[in-house]
Amino acid sequence: MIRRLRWWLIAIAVMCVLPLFVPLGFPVSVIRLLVMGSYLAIFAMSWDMMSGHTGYISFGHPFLIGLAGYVTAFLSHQEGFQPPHIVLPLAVTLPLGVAAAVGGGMLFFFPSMRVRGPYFALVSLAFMEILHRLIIAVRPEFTGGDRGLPNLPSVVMGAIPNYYLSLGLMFATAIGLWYVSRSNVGNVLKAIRMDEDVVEASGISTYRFKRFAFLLSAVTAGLGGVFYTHYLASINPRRAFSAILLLDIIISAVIGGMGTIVGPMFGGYFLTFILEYLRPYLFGQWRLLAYALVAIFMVIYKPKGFYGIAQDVASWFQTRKRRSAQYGY
Amino acid sequence: MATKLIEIKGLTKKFGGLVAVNDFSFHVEKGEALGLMGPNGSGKTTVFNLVMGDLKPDSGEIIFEGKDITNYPTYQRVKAGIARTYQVPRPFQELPVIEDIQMSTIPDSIMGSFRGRAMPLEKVAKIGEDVGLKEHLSMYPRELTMGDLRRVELAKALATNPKIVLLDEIFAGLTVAEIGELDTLLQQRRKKGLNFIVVSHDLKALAPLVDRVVVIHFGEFIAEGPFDKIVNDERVKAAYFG
Amino acid sequence: MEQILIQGALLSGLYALIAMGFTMIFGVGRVLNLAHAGYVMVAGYSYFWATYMMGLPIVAGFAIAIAVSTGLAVGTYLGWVRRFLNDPTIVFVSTFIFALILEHVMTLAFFRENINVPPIVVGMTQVMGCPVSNNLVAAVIASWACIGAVLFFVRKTHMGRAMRALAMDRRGAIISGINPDMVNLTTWAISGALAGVAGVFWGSYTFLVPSLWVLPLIMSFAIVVIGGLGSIEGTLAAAHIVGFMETATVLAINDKLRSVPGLVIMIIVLLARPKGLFGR
Amino acid sequence: MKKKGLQKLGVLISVVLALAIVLPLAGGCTAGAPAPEEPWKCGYIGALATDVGRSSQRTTQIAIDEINAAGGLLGRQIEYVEADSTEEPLEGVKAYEYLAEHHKVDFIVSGCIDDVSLGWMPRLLEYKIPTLDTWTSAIRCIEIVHDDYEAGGKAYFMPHMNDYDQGAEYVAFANDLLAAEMGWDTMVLYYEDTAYGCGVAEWVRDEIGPGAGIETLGEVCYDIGTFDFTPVYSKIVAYDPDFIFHICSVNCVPPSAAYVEMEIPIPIFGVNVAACSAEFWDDMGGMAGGFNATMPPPTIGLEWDPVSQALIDKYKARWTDRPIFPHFNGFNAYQGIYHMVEAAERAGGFEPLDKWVKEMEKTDQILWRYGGHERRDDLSPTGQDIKWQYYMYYGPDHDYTHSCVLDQTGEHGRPGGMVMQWKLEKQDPLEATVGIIHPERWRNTEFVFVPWIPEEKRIQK
Repeated sequence: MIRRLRWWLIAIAVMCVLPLFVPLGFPVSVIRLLVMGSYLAIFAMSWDMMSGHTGYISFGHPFLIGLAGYVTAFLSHQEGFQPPHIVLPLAVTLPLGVAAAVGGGMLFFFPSMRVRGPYFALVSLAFMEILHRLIIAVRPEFTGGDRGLPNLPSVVMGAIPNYYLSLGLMFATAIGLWYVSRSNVGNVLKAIRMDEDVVEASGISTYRFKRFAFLLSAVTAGLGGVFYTHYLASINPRRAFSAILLLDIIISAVIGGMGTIVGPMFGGYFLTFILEYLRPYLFGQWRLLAYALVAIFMVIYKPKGFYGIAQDVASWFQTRKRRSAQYGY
Repeated sequence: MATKLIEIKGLTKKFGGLVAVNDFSFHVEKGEALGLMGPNGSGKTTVFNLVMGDLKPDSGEIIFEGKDITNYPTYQRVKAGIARTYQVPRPFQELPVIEDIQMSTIPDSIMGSFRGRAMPLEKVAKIGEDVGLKEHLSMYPRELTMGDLRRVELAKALATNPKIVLLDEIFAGLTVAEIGELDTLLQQRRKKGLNFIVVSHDLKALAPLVDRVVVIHFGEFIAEGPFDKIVNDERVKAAYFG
Repeated sequence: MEQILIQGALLSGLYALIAMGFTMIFGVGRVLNLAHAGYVMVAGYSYFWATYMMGLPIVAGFAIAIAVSTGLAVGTYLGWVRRFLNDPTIVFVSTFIFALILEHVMTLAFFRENINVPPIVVGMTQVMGCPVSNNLVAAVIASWACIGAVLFFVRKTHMGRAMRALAMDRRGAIISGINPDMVNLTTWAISGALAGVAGVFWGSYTFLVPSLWVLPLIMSFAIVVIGGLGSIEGTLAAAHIVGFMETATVLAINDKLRSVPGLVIMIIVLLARPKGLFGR
Repeated sequence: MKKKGLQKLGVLISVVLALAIVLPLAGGCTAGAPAPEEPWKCGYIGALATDVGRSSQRTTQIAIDEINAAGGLLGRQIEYVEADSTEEPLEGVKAYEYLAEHHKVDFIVSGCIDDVSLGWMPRLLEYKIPTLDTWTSAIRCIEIVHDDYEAGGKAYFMPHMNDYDQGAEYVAFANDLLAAEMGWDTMVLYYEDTAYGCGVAEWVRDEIGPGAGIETLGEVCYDIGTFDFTPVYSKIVAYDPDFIFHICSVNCVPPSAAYVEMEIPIPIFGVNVAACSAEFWDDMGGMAGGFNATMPPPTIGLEWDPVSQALIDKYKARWTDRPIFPHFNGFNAYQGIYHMVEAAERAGGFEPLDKWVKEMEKTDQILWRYGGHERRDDLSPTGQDIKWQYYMYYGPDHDYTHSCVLDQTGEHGRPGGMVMQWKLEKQDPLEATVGIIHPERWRNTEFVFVPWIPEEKRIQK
């Protein structure tokens, strides 16, 4: 077990000691970026669990994240849950937010899995758009309308505590999902992406496995969503259901390598960094344009993402003989 | 009745206005190998899809070992003991052969899969070797010939530990030598008690393999009986050549 | 009530025009081109640039808008979509990013402020006591003309028959000597030209803003899914269902819920009858 | 062969990307802590693809250049850095963090819209960086400043009126012009569904009856995504009011264009932010004639005080692309930066925050019509200079903490509105051809009705 986890342990160790260098001049801005990166990595991995593994491309992941965020936000914000003005402690609202993501996902997304391919993407996008509209239109005094709910309580304050919080969440999510992905369950899910009928014909209930993948995805999206909302300490519909967040999630997963967990995790950090890295050099819209161009280039020329590149590199050193040796045949 | 392994009664399937299978009935005795014959487009594959549950019949029932499985989803039929191969092989493109075969042995439960109750690779390799894939186990599907792909299909079907295997056009596109090998292999399996339904329009390859033949034409039952008798049947000739 | 009928009919005509190009590409190539609404947006800007900023006549504005959107569509197809026709996910994601790229480029060129396109036909008419803009009526007449032309093309010409053949049975069509690449290219070009016409009218009906593509895209989704992806007749019918529902919602309930009824119908249709109301 | 090539490409890409991530880390490390002789840093955050964003971005640059040319702040130069919020709340938070953490800026000027500002407010409370918000007037921001004053809200200043103050201004305008001069007494409140629209509408709704004696026949609220205004105007026409009171800030062109295209036979007044922009004529596709807008004093179509005129000259000399003329938030940003810098000069820097805030709250600036910063009665044709603009920030005891009193009468009473109107024909293709129609003392053009308003709907008095 330790042997299989050794790379994770090294990564955790490296990430954990980073803040110790802050007094020595390590920039806090990088710590902040890593927090943002961690949350994007969580969302990308969550997306990957559902879409990268099973091939049901979700265009509505912000639905889950936003739902979780909104539930915890309007239960915990200063003016309280209107009209009785009850302000619940975070310890209560956070689990409720996750539960909302799971419940919403199971009620709305999961039945949509009856349709495949682009259809599923459309349905999930439609759910996101409907929730967006409802939050603006129905009882705006309850959801804050399009102004949103500002000034939410924070779980922890400051860059470094938030860094450890997000890192803990990220690694818990990553190792958990990675473990699932590496297990037979992960293999079945990837096989579902390749050919769902054949998996059925192997005597496996794809429904059962998809539901499990979906549950994991919703739980992690909800977890990420509630902590992310309280980290940003405000929520509004344009941010929660923005095409930018949706695209960030999908692109991180795609350029990282779909169906690999490690890839999307890397993709999340990469995207956060590349966007910030470009900021001083490219003015405003040029930066977003450059980012979109990089993304489309990656999607077209390297559909397998960084993970695929890494595999290519590895295969330089690994001939087919070595590959057979791996299986003993 | 106990001798009937699988029984199909009055199966009907329509695609829009087209009646693909019309009131079609047949059965397979225990220990029997059945040939399902018919010209191209006569509905053979549709019958397989109906038996496997890939399609839902408009009417009719499918009874397996005395149980009505008409409303079972595909995976439950597989668990009950029916397996199939596809006319056009459908391997998992991103998996090496051995993992592809192992996929069929993964238990249908989340917790079970975590505990690694899939068949160990050595045993999977044995199944692969049995169908003659010894050298190909670590290859990817894109590196294999059509004959090998059909073997993979067969190995995958056998790995589910079935009582009956539905072989869809298993000889199509193979060389004579390959057909011979596959034939031998299937014969061996039969001796161990495995049942087959073989779909083929290649009469020669069918001949040594099957005990009995059912002929389907435009989705309708035409004739049944031993192979020799069938090939001389007027209606069958009419269906094939007329 | 009269207003719902009139407005609904007019809105539906425009929706049908936008959704038409979208559905043709899916019908023939089995891929979804999410950049389609991006072409609509760029065409609107091209028309505004040509007619208002350059002072060219309206006809030239139309020609430029159609040329630009057709060029974009053909460029998308030849650029990369052609290589990924068997991988809808990549087409899906990459065209979505491409639409975003178009938005960024337009933002850089024209900024993010709303721009009003002067109406092509000025004035208002009272129909059954409701004010109706002549411009919108002209837009809808033009839409129907374009739709009619496309229907004629698809049914009566050789290339149109090849498109239908390819949509119905890909392998069969290829065996009978149809060059799928050429047919696909033609489809993309026609779809781009439709987006061009739609862009001019949509722009003059609403206003120009670089994020203009989002709403037409979502509504096109809903329409083509309800009508059955790839079915032109279905698209026409569904455009009217969505158009009327939307107008009714805006007028009777809350204009913030504008896109909701269409999406709800889409979800219901998808789950109950995934092929759409008119899909084969 | 081809595969090998691809693999090489892959390795190349990964190396480049790895460098791309590592390099900024290394760069950040070498930056180190700022030495005392290093320049002050001013961060600008706003949407750089919008007119309002660019207005304040550019006037911020002008102000800083001027201050630097005059020797800087306490002998140190000011360095300008910017971060684009792209009008996305999430990007806004990232941009704010970037300014605060990466550049460690000393103060921030913002040109963000409401929900973006509300998005980074929690970061403001955390970093406590002096921030000047030049665009949003959201009362929610002011509420946060008021409620969390000690927690860090005090670092926030708004150099213009908040929603409610603006609402009061519009009520006053309705009283002065519409009720008193025109003799109208019924209206429809027509506003966009945004934080700003609802905020101002709330005030106008409560005050316009008692304040101006105008009866509100009905209210029409529309979504900013609305693209067909036919039903909206149908509803309004059905009420048959004397005039329409329109409040919009985000999407003003579509409803205005629909008003012209439909030839609505009812005069329209109110807040129309787009109409205050010099590009309004072109954005409307040439249909802007007759539009009017109520707005704070620094506006197009006016003769300027020397300070503002100098700013405009510098602006026009430096930039020729859109917006060719700064929006009013540009003027606020320019003045606001001077307030901040002068307060810092008095307080000896931006640290400690309390001291700076105290000094900032003491800001008490009058801009004279003829003399600029000084009263110059001799330059005035009437022999008496006029108080043109009055800047004073409400203190922590006031409900509107740190938003600004912009009172051009200078009497500390209610602020008065100023109304500009676009001429029916645009005369100069480069210059905005607009005039001021209200208040009386700055009127330089006569109010005209658009031709399709029927005679009986015009002035009733």
